Amino acid sequence: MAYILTLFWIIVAVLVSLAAGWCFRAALIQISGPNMAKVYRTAPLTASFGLLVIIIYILCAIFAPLIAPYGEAEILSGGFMPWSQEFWLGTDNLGRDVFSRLIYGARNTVGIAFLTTALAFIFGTIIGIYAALRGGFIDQVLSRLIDVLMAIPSLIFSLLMLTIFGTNVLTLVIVIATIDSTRVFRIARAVALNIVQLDYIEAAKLRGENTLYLIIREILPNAMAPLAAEFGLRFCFVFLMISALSFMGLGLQPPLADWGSMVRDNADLISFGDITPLIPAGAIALLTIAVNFVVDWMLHRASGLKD
Amino acid sequence: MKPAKSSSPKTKANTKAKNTAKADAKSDDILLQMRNIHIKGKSDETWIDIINGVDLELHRGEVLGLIGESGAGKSTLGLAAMGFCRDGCKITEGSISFDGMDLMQLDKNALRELRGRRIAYVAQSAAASFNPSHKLLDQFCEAPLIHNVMSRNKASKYAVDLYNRMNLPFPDVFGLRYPHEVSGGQLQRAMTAMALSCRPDLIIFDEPTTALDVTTQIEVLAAIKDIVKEFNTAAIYISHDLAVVAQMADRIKVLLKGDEVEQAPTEVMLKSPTEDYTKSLWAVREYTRKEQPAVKNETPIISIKGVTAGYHSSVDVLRDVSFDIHKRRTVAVVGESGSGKSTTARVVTGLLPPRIGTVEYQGEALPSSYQARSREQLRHIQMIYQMADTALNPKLRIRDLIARPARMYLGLTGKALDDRVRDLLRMIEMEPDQFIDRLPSELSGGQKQRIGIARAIAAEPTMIICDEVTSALDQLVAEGILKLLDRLQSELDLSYMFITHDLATVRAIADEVVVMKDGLVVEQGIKSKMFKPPHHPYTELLLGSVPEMDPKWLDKLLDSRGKDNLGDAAIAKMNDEGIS
Amino acid sequence: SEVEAATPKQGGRLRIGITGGATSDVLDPGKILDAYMINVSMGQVRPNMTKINVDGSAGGDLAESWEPSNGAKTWKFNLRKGVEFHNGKTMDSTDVADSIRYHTIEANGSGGSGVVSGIASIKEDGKDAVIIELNEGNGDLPILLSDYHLNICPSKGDGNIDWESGIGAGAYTLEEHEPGVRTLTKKFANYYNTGNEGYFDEIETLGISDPTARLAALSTGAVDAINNVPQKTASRLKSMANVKTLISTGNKQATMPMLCDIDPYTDQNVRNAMKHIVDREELLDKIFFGYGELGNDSPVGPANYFRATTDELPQRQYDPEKAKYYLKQAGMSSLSVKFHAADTGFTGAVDAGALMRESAKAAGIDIEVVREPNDGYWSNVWMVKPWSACYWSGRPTEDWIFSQIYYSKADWNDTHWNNSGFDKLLVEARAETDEAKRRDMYVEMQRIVHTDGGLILPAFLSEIMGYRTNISVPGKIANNWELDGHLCSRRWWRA
Amino acid sequence: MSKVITMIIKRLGLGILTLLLLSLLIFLSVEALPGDLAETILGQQATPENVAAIRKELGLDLPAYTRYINWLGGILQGDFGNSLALKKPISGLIAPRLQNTLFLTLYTACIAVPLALMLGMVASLFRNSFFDRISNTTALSAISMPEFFVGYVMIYFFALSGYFPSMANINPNTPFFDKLYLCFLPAVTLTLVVTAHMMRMTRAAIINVLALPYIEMANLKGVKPRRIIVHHALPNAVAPIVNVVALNLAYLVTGVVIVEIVFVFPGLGQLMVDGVKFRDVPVVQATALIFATAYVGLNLLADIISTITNPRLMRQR
Ligand SMILES: Nc1ncnc2c1ncn2[C@@H]1O[C@H](COP(=O)(O)OP(=O)(O)OP(=O)(O)O)[C@@H](O)[C@H]1O
Ligand SMILES: Nc1ncnc2c1ncn2[C@@H]1O[C@H](COP(=O)(O)OP(=O)(O)OP(=O)(O)O)[C@@H](O)[C@H]1O
Ligand SMILES: [Mg+2]
Ligand SMILES: [Mg+2]
Repeated sequence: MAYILTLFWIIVAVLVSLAAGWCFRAALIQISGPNMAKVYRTAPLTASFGLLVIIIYILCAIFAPLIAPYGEAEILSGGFMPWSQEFWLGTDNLGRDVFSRLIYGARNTVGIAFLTTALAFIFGTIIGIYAALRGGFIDQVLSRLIDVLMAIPSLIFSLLMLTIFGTNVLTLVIVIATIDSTRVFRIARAVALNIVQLDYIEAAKLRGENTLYLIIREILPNAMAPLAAEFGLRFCFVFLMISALSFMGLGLQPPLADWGSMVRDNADLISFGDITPLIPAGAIALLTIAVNFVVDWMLHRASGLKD
Repeated sequence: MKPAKSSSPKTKANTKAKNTAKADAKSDDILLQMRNIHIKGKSDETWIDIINGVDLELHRGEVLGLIGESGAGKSTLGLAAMGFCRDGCKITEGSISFDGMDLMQLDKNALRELRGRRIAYVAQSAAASFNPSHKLLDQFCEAPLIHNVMSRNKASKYAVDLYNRMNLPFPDVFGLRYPHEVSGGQLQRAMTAMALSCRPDLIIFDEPTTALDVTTQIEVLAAIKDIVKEFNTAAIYISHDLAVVAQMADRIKVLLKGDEVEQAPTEVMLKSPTEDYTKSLWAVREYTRKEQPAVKNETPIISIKGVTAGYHSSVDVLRDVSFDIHKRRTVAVVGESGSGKSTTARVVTGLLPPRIGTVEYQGEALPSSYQARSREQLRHIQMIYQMADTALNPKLRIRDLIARPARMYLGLTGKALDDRVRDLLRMIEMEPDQFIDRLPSELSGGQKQRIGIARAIAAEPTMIICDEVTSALDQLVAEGILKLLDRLQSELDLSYMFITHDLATVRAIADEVVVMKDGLVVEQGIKSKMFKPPHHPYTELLLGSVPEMDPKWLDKLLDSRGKDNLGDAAIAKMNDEGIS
Repeated sequence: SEVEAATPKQGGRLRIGITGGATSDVLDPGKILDAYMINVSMGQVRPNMTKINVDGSAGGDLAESWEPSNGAKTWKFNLRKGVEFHNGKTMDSTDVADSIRYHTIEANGSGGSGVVSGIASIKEDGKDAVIIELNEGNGDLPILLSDYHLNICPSKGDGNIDWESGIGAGAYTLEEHEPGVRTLTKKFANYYNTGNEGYFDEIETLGISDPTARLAALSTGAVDAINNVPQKTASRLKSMANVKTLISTGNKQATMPMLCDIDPYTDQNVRNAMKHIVDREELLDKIFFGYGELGNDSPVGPANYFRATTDELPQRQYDPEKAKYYLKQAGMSSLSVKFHAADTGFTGAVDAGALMRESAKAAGIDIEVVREPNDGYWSNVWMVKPWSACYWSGRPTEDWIFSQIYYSKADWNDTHWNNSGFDKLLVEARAETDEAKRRDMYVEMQRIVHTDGGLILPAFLSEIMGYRTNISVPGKIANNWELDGHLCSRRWWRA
Repeated sequence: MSKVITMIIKRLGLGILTLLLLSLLIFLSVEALPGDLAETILGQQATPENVAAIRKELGLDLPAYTRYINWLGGILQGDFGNSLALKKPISGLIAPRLQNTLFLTLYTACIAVPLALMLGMVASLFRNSFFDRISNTTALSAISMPEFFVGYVMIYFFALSGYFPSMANINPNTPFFDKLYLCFLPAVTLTLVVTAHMMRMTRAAIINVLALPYIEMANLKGVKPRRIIVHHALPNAVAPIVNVVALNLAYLVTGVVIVEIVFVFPGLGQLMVDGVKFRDVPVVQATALIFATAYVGLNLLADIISTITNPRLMRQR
């Protein structure tokens, strides 16, 4: 019976999501110019739902202090209050409001993940494209170096680095960005390899353009689609990395709320059938899925398949 | 002429009766009948018309030629004859009846049964249409096996038989090769053989020779013609080259933007086309420019001296190539694919430093690598590419594309730059206000090529290298480009190095011709001289391979040369005889 | 815990899921670090001369009895006769003397060197007795000898001991040993106390560091007993079927040492202010879930004999006003400090920081909680950062804990505290034999630490353990260590 | 064939270079870790004398480069050296762990790879259908959960109810079928973690190929959709798929520390983390080398497979 009920709620949730996606798409089409409206009209419901979720997250992140009923680290009551009018999702062991922390968590987690991923992409793409453009020896050397970095298990690599340089947000961001940029490098290089052999790059070279111009103006705009898709995925992996690190005691600094540590801190409750840790985990999962829905749509558009 | 609404099997006799009434004596053996076909395609979520109500009728054993410029809907119509629509297209109206069956009513499985077995397809690019992962023979046998027409054993034997007839080398083991292991011409013949594997009643040939060299083209044309006759297969032959269609088809249908322009038996169509559009197509082939007077002993703009070059560690691709390009003159470089034409251009631009030899600019040696050349040196030699699609950065607007060289080399900025861009656009006959802010993807092929030209002249060069600039274009559009180049040459005192494999183009615009083969210059000289015998045998072969507007041309050629002395085979024979 | 059936049953296997195992664990008694190896080595395989009884007193193990003389400076230990090592060799005084001496040799780098630092010499006295000379009198020596490093191993005869083989005189013989992962020991037939102790046939010790995994293992019956249940989940443990909870509150203590030689903690007023901004009740309640006892900024705990009563030393309360007052005394109106913590320090240390941060605001003190990596915490943070989190498993005697941590010259003086009056009292109390006087002295010392020291001690922590009902546990268990003083394999039996 | 052999030789050379650089990198980072084994062993009772004694005993007093070169020399003679902490040959320490890790990797691979390929192919066959979306969403949800969380959920559903053990404390002597049973939950957890990536790549790679002319040709020959996917698209999508599979298998060998902790699985990852914790440089080095070898080797294997399945590379004119 319980299973049937669960199934029922899952179906309801899916339908509600799709309906939300539909409404959001309709709204987007209404408010945007004719060009963009045409694009949005092609969006499947999943993608518009994804977009909606992403926008909600971004809003949460930006306006966290306005939305959250209580402060991030404010201790309000005894530990583990149940869900109530006052505390929507109850309180955590210290008596902090879980709902507020979830919202602040969006800011910290999404913010840091975004920063990290952006950094990784700036490093990774520029070096990757540079390697593809120069080819030959430089390419080999860079690729080997990256290979070396990739051959070290990322968790252990970050463990080493964080132990050496200490755990603070900055090192965390830089270390994860470094690890991630190796993956980005590979993709950027692969994509760029296909572009650098096109005639317009040859034409630009023959014109006497310098390398930076070639990378930024000629190659990068054309490598954007696959890179953007990768951005979505990498972005999600950064959360997971941060939460894995906080599992090992190396995550974000308290009292910053981040979803990874929120899952970690309450994870053992799940073995007693308590769903509290599911909420931040669900927040991560929802964003991942949302981002990937949008990415799928973008890739689909780029692939040229029409069915 | 609206078709009967009801086209269920029951009314078959009925339809037939109607047809009999309409058509001539041969009407009994009508194989394919398409009536009032409307096809729409989806682009950016809106449905646009691709075919607007075309009728098509084909008898058993008959070959119908379908011609029209790119995008006219030839392929779409050809595929519709198989009851097939590409992704994103749909047949909105009309009826297709094949051998009495209504293809519009058949379900997926029944259609699938038909395809490959009774109607086969030969695609434009065999190289892309063969699955690179499987051997030719396996791909040959696939259709007979899935349609249960023959056993694998029998199919293999049949393949060898067909390969033999198609004059393919070592027919016994030919099928054991992978697609990338055979030449383009052979691949195209193998594809034709594959289409025949189930002995279909109808074959659709979709531009089977467009991607090939003239020399190779003949080979394939001969094979197709032969086989179609032999098996008495009906065929739709799609092409944009009138001369080619003339060789193959009994009847020709001309399409323009999804509408039928006219249709007539081949002879009639060639002699007396009625529509203007058709006439203009015919006229293109006649365009020729006046030959420029020969120059006296002045220093050439570019002088290629004893250049030997190659890629990486491989053999020399160019061997001791030398020729000059003088001011205001067009030097056409011709030769089959792989003969080293583009490589020569790469040496001149400095992309490929030669192993031996130099390139001189106005008597003064240029650094061999472009990286070592000064901006001024780079500015003087500009290049226009064959594929306008890949030559223009799809993410930059026209304004930026054209402005870049002007800003770089001439230091123009702001208003001056904008004016210059507009001037250039006007020069290439494109209205600035309309085009300046577009992206390349918003232009047609010919327009893109014009932008490429504008970009080259924005640098105010003295010489432009044109690498197959018209090969990817329709004849009408190509003619426009040639005229434009011609005009710019006289206005701006340009020299051209014009690379092409199309002799008709050479005839149209060259002053001098350089014939290349296997990295060697086999013959060079003034155009008028080059088009008059006696020739070097290779030049002769090239010239002789250009199809003419005479439906009998191919037959005559085959008679005179023999089936075994075409294309690759002829070249191989020439090599054996040591003529180079 | 309840009173169990009086006659223990023989046989069966005990599977312990325990923390503190590491791949790099060695059998060298000097290198024993944590629960896993303590349980295996001291608890199962290689008992010491003495052990701590359930009531907290020192009892003989391989030593049968002892006599102090010369003002507790000279000690004679009579060894139990006929004790056999697992290899069949009979234990004699050489084995014992070499085993203790091992830790006094600097080159061996033993973790027990501190415990034996007071020993001037150790001599064999015939085959069955050893005589230990101390530098100065110490009535606690028998208790000191129960330290988990001081396992008795067979001597090699050349003054060295054979620890590599894992042979001891314990109730169980070492059969399989995968460091940090799994150890299997089997009942030793010739154990000296067979029949009264060591009822199981086999003990399987499994290293399970993840708390959730440990709980799951207990709940599914993959192990019979676990240690170190997080307080957070203790209440859920109670609701599990076939599982019972064991709680013992000993001297295990969460501490927050301030380094008294680093500003601002050089000022006693600042230290006092800091002590008043900690809401100990809230910490005990929220961080330790009530499993423990309130601390009073003195390391002497519930298992100690001379612990000051609340009359003698009133419980310090959360009082931001007082904190403000002390700050003013120090000439400050506000203060911002960093609290360095990791869960290695004590479980919940980081959260404790968060709570203190809130409670300190009222006194104008701003606490920044710095989360440090667990890895390398003890070398990089503890005793390095001016204010950090730490825990002590506690010591059975006042002298031991004071001299190890609060004596100005102690190696582990983690508050960098130097109080000459305290130091003087410490030496005097050690030699004092009059119990009443001794008590006064220890209470006074507790007061000094309480008022002047750099120690904030919010709570003494309970050990929470769980065991399955197929195991029987004696009515009273030791509280010096978890798992019945780590002697569970000797004292428990199969139900 | 010779082409493959030259490629293998070339890649092996590069692989060895990678390993060399990597060992240097790891060595330097472990050197850079604050504290050393001596301090760690002594923990709270480190005194300068104690520490110096242990350092000397462990050879930590030698300069770093000497230690590195000694270590490298040892490796070249097939000797991984001794663990500093255990003073025992590392090979003996690693062998059973490596065996365990490989077992779990293979076990997971046997479930995950066929599953991912199957799902990917079916999803590409019914692309944008309900099935496609459901499998995609499920897969994404699985990867978006932190690994330890997936592990806990598994324990909650399958271990606490008694179907499977929550601990996978196997050793090389455990009978094979017991191993299968004991490692079921970790294998399923890891499957959930890696399947999505492989499945999505399979789907994407196949769909990418589906736009090519030879697929249209196959359609026009009357080939059934299923055969088109399996026979025409898949062979041409092998390269990207194999690469992703290799990457994920490498991850299974190297990246499962967390799953090891949750399921009490004695694998290599835990060994390395302990090595880092105790600053046991030789152990860290040896495990890092094994991981890197797995990574390099699997990538090489992927390249070999994509080469030999690609006739264009195998049979060049
Ligand atoms: N899948 C499709 N979806 C939407 N529009 C399409 C599709 N395929 C082709 N079209 C459009 O249909 C028109 C006719 O295309 P078709 O390929 O039939 O032309 P064609 O005459 O064969 O040209 P070409 O000589 O270039 O092969 C073109 O404008 C093209 O853009
Ligand atoms: N980048 C390259 N690396 C190695 N070999 C090359 C490269 N580009 C061309 N070649 C080889 O050099 C030879 C000459 O090629 P080139 O492109 O100059 O021929 P082409 O006459 O321009 O032919 P087409 O008409 O097909 O453009 C060919 O055999 C070709 O395979
Ligand atoms: Mg076409
Ligand atoms: Mg070329």
